[in-house]
Amino acid sequence: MWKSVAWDAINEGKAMKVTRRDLLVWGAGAAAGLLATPVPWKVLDDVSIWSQNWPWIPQPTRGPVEVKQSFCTLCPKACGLRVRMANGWAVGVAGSSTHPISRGALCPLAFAAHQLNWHPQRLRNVRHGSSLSTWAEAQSAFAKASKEGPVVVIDGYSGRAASSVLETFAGKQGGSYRVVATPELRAFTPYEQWTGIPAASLGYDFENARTIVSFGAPLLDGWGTPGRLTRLWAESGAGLSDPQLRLIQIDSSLSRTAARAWQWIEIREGSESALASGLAGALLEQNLVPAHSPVPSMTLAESSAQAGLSVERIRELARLVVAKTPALVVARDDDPAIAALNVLLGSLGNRGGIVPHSEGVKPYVAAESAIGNARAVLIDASVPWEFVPQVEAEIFRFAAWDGGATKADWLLPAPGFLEDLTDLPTAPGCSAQTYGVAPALVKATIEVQSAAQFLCSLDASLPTTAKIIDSRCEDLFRRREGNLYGQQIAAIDKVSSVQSFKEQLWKGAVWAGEASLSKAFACHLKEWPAQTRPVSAETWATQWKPVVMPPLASKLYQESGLREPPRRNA
Amino acid sequence: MSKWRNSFVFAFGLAVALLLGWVVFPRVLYSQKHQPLDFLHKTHAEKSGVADCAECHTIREDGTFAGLPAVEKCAGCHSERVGESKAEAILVDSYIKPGHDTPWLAYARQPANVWFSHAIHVKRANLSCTECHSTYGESDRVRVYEVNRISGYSRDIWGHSMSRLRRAPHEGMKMSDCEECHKQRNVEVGCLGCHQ
Amino acid sequence: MASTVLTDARWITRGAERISLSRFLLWLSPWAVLLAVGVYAAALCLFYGLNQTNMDNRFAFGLWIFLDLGIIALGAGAFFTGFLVYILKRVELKPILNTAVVVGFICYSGAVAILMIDVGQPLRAWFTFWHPNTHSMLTEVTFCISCYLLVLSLEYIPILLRNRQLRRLPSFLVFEHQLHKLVPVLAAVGTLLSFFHQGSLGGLYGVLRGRPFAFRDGFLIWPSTFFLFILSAIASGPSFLVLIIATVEKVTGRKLVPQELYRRLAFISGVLLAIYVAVKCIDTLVWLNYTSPAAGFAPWQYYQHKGFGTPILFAEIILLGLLPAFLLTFRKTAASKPWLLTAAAMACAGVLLNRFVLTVQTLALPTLPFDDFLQYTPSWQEVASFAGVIAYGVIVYSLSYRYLPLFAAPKGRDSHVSGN
Amino acid sequence: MSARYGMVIDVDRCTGCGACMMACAAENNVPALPQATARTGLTPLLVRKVSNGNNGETRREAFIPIMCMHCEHDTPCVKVCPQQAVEVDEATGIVMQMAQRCLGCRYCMTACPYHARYFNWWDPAWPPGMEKSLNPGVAVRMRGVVEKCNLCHARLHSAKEKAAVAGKREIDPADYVPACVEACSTNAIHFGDLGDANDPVSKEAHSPQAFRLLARLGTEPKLYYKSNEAWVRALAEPNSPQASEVQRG
Repeated sequence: MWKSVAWDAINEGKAMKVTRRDLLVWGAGAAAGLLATPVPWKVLDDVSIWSQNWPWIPQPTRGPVEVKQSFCTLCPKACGLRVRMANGWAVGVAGSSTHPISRGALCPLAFAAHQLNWHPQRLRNVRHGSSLSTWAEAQSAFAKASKEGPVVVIDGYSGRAASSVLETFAGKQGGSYRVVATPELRAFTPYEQWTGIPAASLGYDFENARTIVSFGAPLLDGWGTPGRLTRLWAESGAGLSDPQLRLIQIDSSLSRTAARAWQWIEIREGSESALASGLAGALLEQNLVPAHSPVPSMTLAESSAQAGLSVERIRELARLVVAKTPALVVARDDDPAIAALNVLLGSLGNRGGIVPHSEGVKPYVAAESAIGNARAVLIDASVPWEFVPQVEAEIFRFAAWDGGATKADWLLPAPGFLEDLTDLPTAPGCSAQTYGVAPALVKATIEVQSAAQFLCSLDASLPTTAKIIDSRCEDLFRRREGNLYGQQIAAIDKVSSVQSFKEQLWKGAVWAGEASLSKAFACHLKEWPAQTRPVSAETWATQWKPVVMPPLASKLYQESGLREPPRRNA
Repeated sequence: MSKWRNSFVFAFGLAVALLLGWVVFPRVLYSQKHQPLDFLHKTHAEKSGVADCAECHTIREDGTFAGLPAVEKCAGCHSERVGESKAEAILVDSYIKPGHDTPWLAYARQPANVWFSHAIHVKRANLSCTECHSTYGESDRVRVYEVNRISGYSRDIWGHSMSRLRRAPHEGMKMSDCEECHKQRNVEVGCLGCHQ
Repeated sequence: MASTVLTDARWITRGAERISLSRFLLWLSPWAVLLAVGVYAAALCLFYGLNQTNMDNRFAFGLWIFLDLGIIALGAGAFFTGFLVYILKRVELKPILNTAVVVGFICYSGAVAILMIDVGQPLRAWFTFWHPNTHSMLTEVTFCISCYLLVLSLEYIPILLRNRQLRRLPSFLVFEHQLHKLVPVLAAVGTLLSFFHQGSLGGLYGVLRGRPFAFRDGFLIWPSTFFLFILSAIASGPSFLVLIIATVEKVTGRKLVPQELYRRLAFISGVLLAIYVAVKCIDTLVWLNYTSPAAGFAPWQYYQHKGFGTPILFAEIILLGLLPAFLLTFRKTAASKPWLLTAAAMACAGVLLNRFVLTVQTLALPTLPFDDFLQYTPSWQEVASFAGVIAYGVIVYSLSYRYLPLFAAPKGRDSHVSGN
Repeated sequence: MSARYGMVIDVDRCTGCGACMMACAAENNVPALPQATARTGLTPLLVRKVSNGNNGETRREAFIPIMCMHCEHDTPCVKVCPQQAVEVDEATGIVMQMAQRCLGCRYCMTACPYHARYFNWWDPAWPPGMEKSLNPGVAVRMRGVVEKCNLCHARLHSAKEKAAVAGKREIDPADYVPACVEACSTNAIHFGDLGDANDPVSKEAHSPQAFRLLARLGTEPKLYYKSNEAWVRALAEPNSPQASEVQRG
């Protein structure tokens, strides 16, 4: 039968031309056939799979994942980190719960700090003025300048091994070493002036305080080592009508700290100093504190008028401050009138007050933007971008990220997050001395040098950061004090050798001494400090040292209204 | 005879479509790639005494699967050329000496959105490697790696059979294959049990 | 000369008078431009993604869904007329059947096209058929709408094949005759499908337990909006047909259907609208007094936002519901063309308002006590792609009107119905 | 393995710092795009600011983290998804969103009373090189799909794998802690098994200070909040006095 069909078809093919209908019928056959092939179904499937794996969607790296202990090196608060690494790259950051001060907490930005090394504003090249340059040229320019005149070295994170390199260089060269301190550290300068104890060796004994009066210090919002105070606040009855730790926030607006504090005292903006004097007057007037103190020149009425609080309200506040002791006053900055309140309350050198934690710390010389006579200025990468020296000198500025237009003759790319070996001295405000080492966990993808490395490469006689860290570790071990917080907490006596001590430190353990209350100190004011100028309100972004924020931070201010957008640099 | 003619033309169209769909299409859909060198599972198993797949394809301590071994593993025996084969020369000169990982093409690699735990399947469920990978571990040649031009998947995911109707016992690694096996063994997992 | 060569007389139904081709093209050209802009906007959305729209995470549905729901409701005239003619044997409606089918086809194909742009991953949309979630109203909608679009296409083909040239193809004719026999069956299937998807479109919002403004109690698995949507769709469908036919008559300057037919459609629309309003009133009262408070939401909360107060409820039920129902049913108003058209327009507007309230207001209203009442303005891409659908509708209808015997009855049959 | 994972969030302890949001986004490879806004962004975990409505010194503010509440009953999103891209996992109680199955119809977003679902309006993108910092355990979602909190399922995967290697069937609870819980600097977020009566979280959920948002909708969310302050607890109800005063977070 099939034969005859074919035969007929062939015969007809001879006789007939292909008609339009043939084409249609052929098409119908082909269409029917196609449905019986994998073509439509497989293409449909593959196209959807393609849409699930679009080649332009980035893929995470593959490879073994390991977790390393380290520290956040972006600001002097020295929080402990657990860094997840894959393929040599940091792929996740979390707080290290074994760290005795930060206790597993981090500021929001740290959680995306591992993205910073890839930030579009990463400084990738040596820049001289507006043109690209090389490390060799920068080195010869700096060598020439340092031969010709004094070099001022500016550091934003004092006390590190690298700081020691900078300071040694400045000393040898005949220049000077200056520090741009954090507000937390600056707040101790009045005490340094009154007692001679260096600011960097003082700390707050929050753990034993029962009332904390904050004059605008954002205590619950990134102030100090974030985890320390927030955890303490949370654990001592946050939200209760009578918590174990009373946090009284004096603030001109309902800041994050004011919103969550036990009490918020609303005052006029910039009147913190005036209120401090008024409060001192009210404390003395009501005999709430021993009377051997100079009386503020400002009357209660003047203070009341400036702060916008009634006299009775200030008296009430005074009673509140001493209702539950020890009481501790925290200033946002170095306002001596606020600092003097602590003298009045007797909290200096006492339990729950301001205590010294370490010895051998040198007082720092604060950097002013007006720098005197200098041939060159070398600015470390830790210096906030807002610091702009006003001086006719050649400026060599190290930075991991480009903060935009700021006067600097040389911009030198510094190591980014976890790209450099550094040590971590005690964070400002801590009541105990701590020490940690953060090795370079991630390799830099560009050619970078820290200021210390730069100087060491110029002057071989300078000790390297690694050497200084080594000797610091040995010194600490020899002191046989304090504990080592690693996988477990171990008293330093239990650590067998200096080698093991060093190894553990390099693996992210942190050494912490004990608050040395035995070295209590007294302080008597001769006269009540004059009022200082009001400090403008700080935003959360200015507490962040790097000039850029990780892109993910936009979740907080752009993709939500949780926080105000960061101030842009001019 | 117009009725016959219609049928014939229809059948002709049908035949052309079937031919294109079943014979030409699979060849067009997949592009072929070759492994960087001829790796012989059989030789390693028989001559070098590598008895267990896990010796090279290890499950790490944290449970993750190392997959294809890094070049250091090969360097353990092949730090210098062992034998005269071309593959040996490529391995030692192009990868081991410069320390580059061999760019193997993984036949059975699932896409990034799949989370397949070898640890759970091998250690907890006690499945043998051949359960999914068949006897590839005994092969004496490297296969050509075929990649789907549209989806980018290895052909092993769909399986060699285009219709998926008459497949070899362990052919195919599509989600439906996973589901089938799970159903057989009465193991229920939600979407995110296997996706990430 | 070009003007003599360019003619389409061969394609126009014998005996039908149509404007010259050049005038026809002139009429089409602005619509074609609009369609082109719409296609461009849609292409932008498909290529770059839905960031081209102004929708956001709260306003996850926007203009498109509102108008889709709207045109699908108005397109209900297609299935309902078929239902009346073939199932209830109301043969007097037969002259408008073709128009009803074409309008229905336009509405549904347009809505499906917009839906394909509206989903973020159209390439994976077929997963609904492969891995359907049978509990989802959207699954029901997807299945019924795609099936019904198929039905509409099958209903449209016989009309298409009545074209003077196309009917010459003998095999096509055979096909057409066979298909024609199927039409009553198709009408029945279409009715069933339509009842379900109109209903599930209403159910789409009525099941949203998390949106107490839309959530309704109901019967078995169907919330009350399921039934309300069916009612309002079949009530407004005939009104929409009245508007369309009147517009076509106006544009072409021809009398296409007897005045009596208008009145007939108006009456059907009016009666159904009255039933709808009655049911809607009961539903609203139950919702205000029972359903919403049970979910913890006091009904006054919904109507405290500017521009979305109780007047909107009044407009939806009384002004654009009860009032047109009266106007459409009363012999006196229905006999007057201006009144009739106004009433029909009001009925359509009422249904559109209902769809607007259910889609847009539901999403705009806060649920959490610290939520905002949000507003949203569609982007030009959203507006343009929808305008493109309208242009597409006008073009398809114009072409159908010009080349297909939409109103004239086919030779030999049905001439007793069409009258002239 | 059978659990009903849930959380109790101590609102009194939340300082609104946003660490949880950052940790969540970093853990789950959520892109941060320059064009994204508060209405089009991706914040699977979103901390919102609320107030007691007062002005002056009596004003109180609090912060409420909002994420997928993993509703147990009549789960609104699961019910509406046309192609089973959302499901409640029987073994864990986690409401799972499958980006690869999702067609991007966004019906689930209209169904969610908590606005805890987010649409990928754009293709995800990172500055060049930054893709190396992505978490290897989580696939990046493409544009046109919905995403939300999956309770850091990558961490559950790791925990399961770790258990399998150790030859255990049950995971160690210490191995499965979502990123937000781990990140909270005040330990305000407590995570645990609500099905286990001995779990501290389960006990906390039954304390008189505990409440759930919009509980009367009847969806049985597994995310509890707690506060000692009455005005915060009043936020559970849509008719609370704060309803008129709107705080966008």
